[in-house]
Amino acid sequence: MLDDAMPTIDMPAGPGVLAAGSILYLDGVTVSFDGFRALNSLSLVLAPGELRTIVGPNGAGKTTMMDVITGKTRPDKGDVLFDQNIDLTRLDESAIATLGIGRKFQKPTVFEHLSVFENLELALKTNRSTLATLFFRLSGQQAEQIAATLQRVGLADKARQQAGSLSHGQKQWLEIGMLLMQDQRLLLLDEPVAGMTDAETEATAELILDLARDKTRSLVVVEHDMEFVRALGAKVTVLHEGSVLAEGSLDAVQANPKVVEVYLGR
Amino acid sequence: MLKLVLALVALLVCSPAYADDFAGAVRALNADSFSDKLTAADTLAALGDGRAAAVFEAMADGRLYATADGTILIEQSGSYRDAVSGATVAASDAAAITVNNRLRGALRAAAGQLGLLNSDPVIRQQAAESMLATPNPDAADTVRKALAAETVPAIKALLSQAVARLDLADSDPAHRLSAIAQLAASSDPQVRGLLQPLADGDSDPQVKAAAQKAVSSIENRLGLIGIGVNIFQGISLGSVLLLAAIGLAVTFGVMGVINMAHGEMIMLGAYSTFVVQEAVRALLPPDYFGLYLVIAVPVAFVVTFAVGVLLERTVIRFLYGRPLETMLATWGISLMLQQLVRSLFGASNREVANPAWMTGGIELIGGFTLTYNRVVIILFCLAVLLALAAVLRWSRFGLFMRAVTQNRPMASAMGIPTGRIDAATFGLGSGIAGIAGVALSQIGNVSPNLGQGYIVDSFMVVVFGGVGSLWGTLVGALSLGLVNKLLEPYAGAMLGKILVLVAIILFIQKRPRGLFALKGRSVEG
Amino acid sequence: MLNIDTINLFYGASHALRGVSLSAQPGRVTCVLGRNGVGKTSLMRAIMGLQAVKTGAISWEGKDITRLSAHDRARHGIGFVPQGREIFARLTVRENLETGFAPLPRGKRTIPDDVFELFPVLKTMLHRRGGDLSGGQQQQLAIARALVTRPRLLILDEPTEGIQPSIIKDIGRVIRLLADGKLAEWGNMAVVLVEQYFDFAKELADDFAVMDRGEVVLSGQAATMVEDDVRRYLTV
Amino acid sequence: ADDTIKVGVLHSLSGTMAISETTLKDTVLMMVDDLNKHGGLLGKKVEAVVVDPASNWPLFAEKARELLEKDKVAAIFGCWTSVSRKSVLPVVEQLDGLLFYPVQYEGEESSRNVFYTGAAPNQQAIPAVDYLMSKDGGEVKRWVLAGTDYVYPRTTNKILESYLKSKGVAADDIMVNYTPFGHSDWQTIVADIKKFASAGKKTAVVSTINGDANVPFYKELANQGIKADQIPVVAFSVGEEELAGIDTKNLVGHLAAWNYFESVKSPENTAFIKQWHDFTKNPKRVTNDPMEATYIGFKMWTQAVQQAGTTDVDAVRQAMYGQKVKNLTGGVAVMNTNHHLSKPVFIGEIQADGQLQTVWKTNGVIKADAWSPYIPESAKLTADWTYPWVCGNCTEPKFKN
Amino acid sequence: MTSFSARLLTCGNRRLWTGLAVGALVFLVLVPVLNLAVPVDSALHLPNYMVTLLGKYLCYALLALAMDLVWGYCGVLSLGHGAFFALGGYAIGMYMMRAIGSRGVYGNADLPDFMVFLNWQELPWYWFGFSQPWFALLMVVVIPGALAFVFGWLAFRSRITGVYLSIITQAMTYALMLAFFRNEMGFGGNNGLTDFKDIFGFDLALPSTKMGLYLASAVVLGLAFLLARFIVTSKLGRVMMAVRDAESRVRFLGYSPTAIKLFVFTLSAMLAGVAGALYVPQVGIINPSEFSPANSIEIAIWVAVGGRGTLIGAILGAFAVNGAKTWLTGAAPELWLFLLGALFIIVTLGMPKGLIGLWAQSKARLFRRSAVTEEKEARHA
Ligand SMILES: Nc1ncnc2c1ncn2[C@@H]1O[C@H](COP(=O)(O)OP(=O)(O)OP(=O)(O)O)[C@@H](O)[C@H]1O
Ligand SMILES: Nc1ncnc2c1ncn2[C@@H]1O[C@H](COP(=O)(O)OP(=O)(O)OP(=O)(O)O)[C@@H](O)[C@H]1O
Ligand SMILES: [Mg+2]
Ligand SMILES: [Mg+2]
Repeated sequence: MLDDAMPTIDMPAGPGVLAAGSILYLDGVTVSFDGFRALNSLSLVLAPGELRTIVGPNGAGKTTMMDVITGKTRPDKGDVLFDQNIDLTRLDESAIATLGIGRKFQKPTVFEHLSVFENLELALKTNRSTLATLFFRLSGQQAEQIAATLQRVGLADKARQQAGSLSHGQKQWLEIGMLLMQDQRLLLLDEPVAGMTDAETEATAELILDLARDKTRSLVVVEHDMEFVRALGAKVTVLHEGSVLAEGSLDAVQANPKVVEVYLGR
Repeated sequence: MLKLVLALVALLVCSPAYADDFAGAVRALNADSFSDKLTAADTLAALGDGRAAAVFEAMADGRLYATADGTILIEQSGSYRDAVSGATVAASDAAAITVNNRLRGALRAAAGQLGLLNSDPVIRQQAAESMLATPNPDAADTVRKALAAETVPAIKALLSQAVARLDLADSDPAHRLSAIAQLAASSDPQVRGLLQPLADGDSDPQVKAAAQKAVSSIENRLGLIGIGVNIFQGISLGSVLLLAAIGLAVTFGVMGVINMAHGEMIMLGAYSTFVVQEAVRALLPPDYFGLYLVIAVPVAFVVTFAVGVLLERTVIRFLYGRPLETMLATWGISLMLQQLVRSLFGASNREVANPAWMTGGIELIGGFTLTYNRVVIILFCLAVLLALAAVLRWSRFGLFMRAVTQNRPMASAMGIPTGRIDAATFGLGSGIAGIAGVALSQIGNVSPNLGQGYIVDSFMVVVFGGVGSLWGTLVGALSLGLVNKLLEPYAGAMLGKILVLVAIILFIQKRPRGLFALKGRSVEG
Repeated sequence: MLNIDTINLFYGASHALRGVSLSAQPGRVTCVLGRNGVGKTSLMRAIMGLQAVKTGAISWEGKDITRLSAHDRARHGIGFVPQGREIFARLTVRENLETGFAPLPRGKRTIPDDVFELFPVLKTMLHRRGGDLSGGQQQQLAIARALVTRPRLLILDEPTEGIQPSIIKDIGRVIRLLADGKLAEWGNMAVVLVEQYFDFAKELADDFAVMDRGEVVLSGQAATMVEDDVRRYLTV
Repeated sequence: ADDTIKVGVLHSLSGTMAISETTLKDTVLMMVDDLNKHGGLLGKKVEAVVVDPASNWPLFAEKARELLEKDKVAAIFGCWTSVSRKSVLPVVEQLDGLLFYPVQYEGEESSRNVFYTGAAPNQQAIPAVDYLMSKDGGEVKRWVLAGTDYVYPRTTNKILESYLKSKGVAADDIMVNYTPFGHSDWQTIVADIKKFASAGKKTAVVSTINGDANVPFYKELANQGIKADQIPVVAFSVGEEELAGIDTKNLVGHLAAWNYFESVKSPENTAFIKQWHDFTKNPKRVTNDPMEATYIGFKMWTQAVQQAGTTDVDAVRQAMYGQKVKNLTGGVAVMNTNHHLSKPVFIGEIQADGQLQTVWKTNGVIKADAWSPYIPESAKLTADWTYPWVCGNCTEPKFKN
Repeated sequence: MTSFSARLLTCGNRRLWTGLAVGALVFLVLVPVLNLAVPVDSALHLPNYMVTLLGKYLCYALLALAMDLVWGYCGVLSLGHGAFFALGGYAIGMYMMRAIGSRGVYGNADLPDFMVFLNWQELPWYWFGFSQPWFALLMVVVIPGALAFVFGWLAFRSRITGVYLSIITQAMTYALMLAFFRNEMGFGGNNGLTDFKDIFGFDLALPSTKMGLYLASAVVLGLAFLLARFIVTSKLGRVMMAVRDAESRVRFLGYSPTAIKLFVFTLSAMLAGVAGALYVPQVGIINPSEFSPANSIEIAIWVAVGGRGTLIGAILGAFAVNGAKTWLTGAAPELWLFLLGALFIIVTLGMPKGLIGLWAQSKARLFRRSAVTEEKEARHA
């Protein structure tokens, strides 16, 4: 009784055709703040199992797009569909997360007063209802899973430390770790390598490719680091002033004079 | 009373009485019992001596004194003169002649009637106004006479109104009818009161119908006026709430300190007012007494500013970033300040008088009195709010203040002296609470608990308006005041207040961050 | 010049800086490198005076500033671009910039035009609240804000984080110009730069220092720097 | 130790009620001081144990228990509000202590462990209304009963309503209004009173407004220009102490009904006022009715202890009945077997200096009714703690043989 | 449910169980023995009034525990918890009023005294049922729980947080206070409910009844502590703390902070109601001043003084502050506000983690623990 209602499944008539076969479908999404259009009729389709990188100038609307997908911001108009037919604009954050969409924030946000271990434990994929959480007991297998993740994000020796005392980069890693624990179908990563050394950037790219390999989950990665984007080797979408400016392989995009002008610079 | 009237009628006919009689009659006022005094007053009035008016007024005001040898003196702002000769005298042993309400009423009426016949139009006007305010059937003849003799149109109008009111009781239906016609345009509840018995059951059906019509038209007008009055009262209550909350809008709204000692700052301001008042009473001549309030404003500000700075430097600054701990500490401070004031000034209420320019009010239509102290407070509170808004918005200090409270370490790294700004900000908030205390001392009591009465309302206003928004505080306070006052006539004071609270609870559901909430990423942090 | 002499810094019981020494000279860019969590930010905060050091001394322009408060250091010409932007979220962009007037004498309280030339987006957003800006925009604002104080020592903690490539290039150019004293509004500046992005750092640095576990393990002039040695400390 | 007799002082020294109660604590201390100067009681020194129940009702009970059980006081002087008394009542009854309660209250109570030295409604409200209906009082025809919403005003107004009706006042001519504690915005209500009074009949306000709310009420009255000779206000909870906190220049002529005024001239009162000024070292401190009630209660208790030769509660209680103490205003107060006093009643007008000037007083004393005859259920009850009744609320005596 | 008891048994370590046993020994054995078995004139005798006093503190401690659960662990600072306490108290008070029967001063078996002299003709409908003890006991938890549920559902659903929530809870208790002050409400107005004679057939005037109430309070507190302990050591406890630190982040993990807060808030209100129900028969009066906002603030203060976010801390705080109040109002009636005020300031400045933190600090000094583990200690103690 205390739990949120299960997400309702909605069958919109119009966009159904294009949305067919997509895991994420954005069409004509517009968001404005006091008259300023942060997203301007943005459209984007993501196939299941796809890895997509998104770049674009500061303020292009990348983070806002993620806000819209995860239910943090309600679009003024436009369709946002998950898994072909679930209307995300009607659901709240926790319902969307339960559906299988996970997110890493641009500014790392972790639970500062909990330990690194506990942060991961909370992210662990389990029944989210209040009573189930109350009676939850960590199984041996789950503990191992956490330990493995700790290892993977390089925080094994900090497991008992409070997350608040981590350095900036360590928090980035912890966030990634939390994302891994959730085992979601769609992962949104906002600037995952900001503030990481080159070596760490490589490791992260490795990790992401790893996640994308078995095609069971889709990933959207936002990043300004071109080398990292290159390492991912995925299709690139360039956003500018709230809508798509260009789309294609990295090389194609880099050759686009408009992209060079507004984003890459000479 | 009848005797008095007869005497007055006689007065109009006969020549002025003799001075000796006057002196004797005045002396007789110092009788032992109230009824003897009443007789003496009647006798004096019967003499019809113009000097008697001053004696009556003085007596009604309790300014009539008798010396041990029976000389009667009139006191006027500290000096005494002989009631008969008018000579200024020293009065070391004079005792006030006591009066009671009945006597006081009779004296005022007598003075008023004498005043109607005075040669000074100002006095006549006053007398006519008081005659309107308290119609006195016994004085009917006098009023009629005075009306006949009157030349000044304004006074004439007043007197004819008064005559019309008296005519309502006339035995001739035609007179009654014309009186009703004259009074039907009035908006005075008293007139309605006078017409009501005619409307209820006048023997003459025509009069009855006319009275009923007049009553209902007056009632309509009174209803409209009533709404206006409610709105004024609402704004006035809102301004009190606002005044109490402005300081908190700084310490809590801007700084984020859950300042439970805010009420005590108001209290300190009120006590500063008290101290200034006592000093002015002791040091300046009585004519300058009204100035004390003007002096009290800066004094209260300085005192509470200093206390605020002291508290910030010794306690609060160690607690930034821990808002809930500040709640605990300021609660402790508030207990200590209450006890401090209790030890210094005693537990009971202190008297803070309204200066003359804030006493009373002007009677507007419909029996509504626009009281000066309310008007002054409304204006004062708007002035304070505007000044504060200007400081916050446009001054360098205001900018630094906001920067420091949003991100203290970064502000420091920008070169802003955070310690000084913090102290000054808390001081400012406290100082404003202090001057609010000056104003609030004018309408409420000054006691060690004074602050406790305002703290809940203040937080309610700031939060309802939206923390951090001065305009929110303004609109919040005024709307709470208005809603409260519009509900009160229907629901009563108690239920009205409950309903307002419930309304706040429900309203916040719609706007979880208050009326004037900031939106966007910047607040989600 | 800035001189840091064997400082030690603790968070509670954990020892974050262990006997760190470093110097930075006007006209030169000093780059601090190191993996996550080795203490770079802690060092910058110590220079700015936002974190007290337990032992050791910091002097600037010949004056011992170890015990000065942050705002006094700002008055002595130290400007700071923190990691994580630290924008005043509820001040407008203009007001954010104006906080930089605090250490300036009356006559100098203006926002240099060069700032807007460098970050044109700020000019169009002067009335937007700082907290509403996108991450990269905030980062630009943070740099601009530090420049308004006309620092003689500029501390930049990962200034390129979250910024689009074209502007990163601009920032690089400006840092160079600032260090060389080529911009009229600012004299010849000492720059301390924390950077993860090795190529960017290499291009700009005159001097460098590599940190590991709270210690400076490698330092010297950029010209003498051996890339592989440095890279060794940057890999896990 | 055995050479002292302890008395408890249970008055709030902090919180909302401190405004009124602190004075009574000082009064008891003064009386104790005086008693000790004159050789104490039964050859022993009397010691006052002061505690602060802080205007917190459960704390009253806790402190009363502590005084009786831990400090073993012989009697407690204390309480102001009815609810504090109600809170203490079970404690004193259970532990068989003695409480002297010095404040005017709504009646409807008679406990064998409490002596009520303040006025009952028939010693305050009824005479005041009688006065206002008289020629001297202005022959009032229309009544506003304004009070704070709690038991004392509710009960008093009920009694008054039924009394007024018995005197032929129509229901239309009575307006009843209740406000919350500490009500501070009186604009609407004062305007309503003016409106009610504009009906052409002489109108008066009977105020049972309590505590803090009075100051803003009177300020609003003054500012809206309500004069005592037009609409007099008679109050039962406003005395010299309260008036000291109000600027009374514009309130001259409004009334109060009490059993004591500081302005009443009598040798006892002069001595009492002097003693008070000396004790508080403040020549401006005023005296008031609850102080006199405390004075009478304390005197009666010392006399009863002396008469009984012990502080034993049963013996003292027995000795209390019929105990006489000279009123400060002349005449003699007598403790009746219903645990209430017979006292004179005064009506006074407020003066510019904050004093109350007697304009009317009873010829002799009035005996307090513990149970009001104007409340049907209460009219049946009798309070008499002596043989054959021995009961606070019975319809027939306990002993019938 | 077996998993529940298993979890319950394992939710604490050995130290916890020893602590609990010692507590039980002191409160359930030592106090009665010192009061009943030790002769009255012995120095060790515990006087009756101390038993009542301790009983009262136990109720306050239960209230503080309830508060700590929502505030300390979930970050919901309720400034209206006094209302739930008072409602529980009124529920049991109404039962005790009905139990007086015809023994009231007016001898009216159908109506309580205060209704008789205000001329009420019949019992209002909401008084029905309260003559049954089981119904009253049910209402002790149902009324506060229902109010908290409805209120919380409205508030948490609208994402009212922080000080906005605190202030509307304050508005709630303030409105209730004014409502209960109204004599028309039929709850005795300002005087509230008094003159209780007995509870469940036991004469309230008897020391043995008082001892029984005291023991009941101690047992209930112990059980409530175990329940709270079970919750905060569960994963839900950690989610609660996460909600406290970063509520919106919790949402993105798929938890519903609304449901979690509603659960804890309602449970806490029920515990507060139980505390009130144990309190009223012990002090013998319940009146609207229990609803006053200041009372609710004080509850938060007990918790903060003891140590927010630690269960023992909350209990300790309730005992410490109320003990200090009892002692100081008697020992220094004119100065106690200074002393109590100073205590609050000293605690906040000198002991940021409350009294319990002081203990942890001194222990840490002994063992030279790191700052981080120290904080964890404080949280889990
Ligand atoms: N609440 C708001 N009010 C006003 N403007 C806003 C608000 N939120 C976002 N914006 C504006 O919307 C635009 C898009 O912001 P967004 O954060 O989505 O950009 P981004 O693509 O993530 O940029 P970056 O690469 O810098 O992170 C920016 O120009 C920003 O200033
Ligand atoms: N407030 C703090 N409390 C306790 N420990 C801290 C705190 N801040 C940082 N630390 C610890 O100090 C060490 C150095 O942190 P610092 O932030 O200086 O690293 P950094 O080199 O800037 O890392 P990054 O590249 O990730 O920004 C880290 O191990 C971190 O866990
Ligand atoms: Mg972004
Ligand atoms: Mg760093």
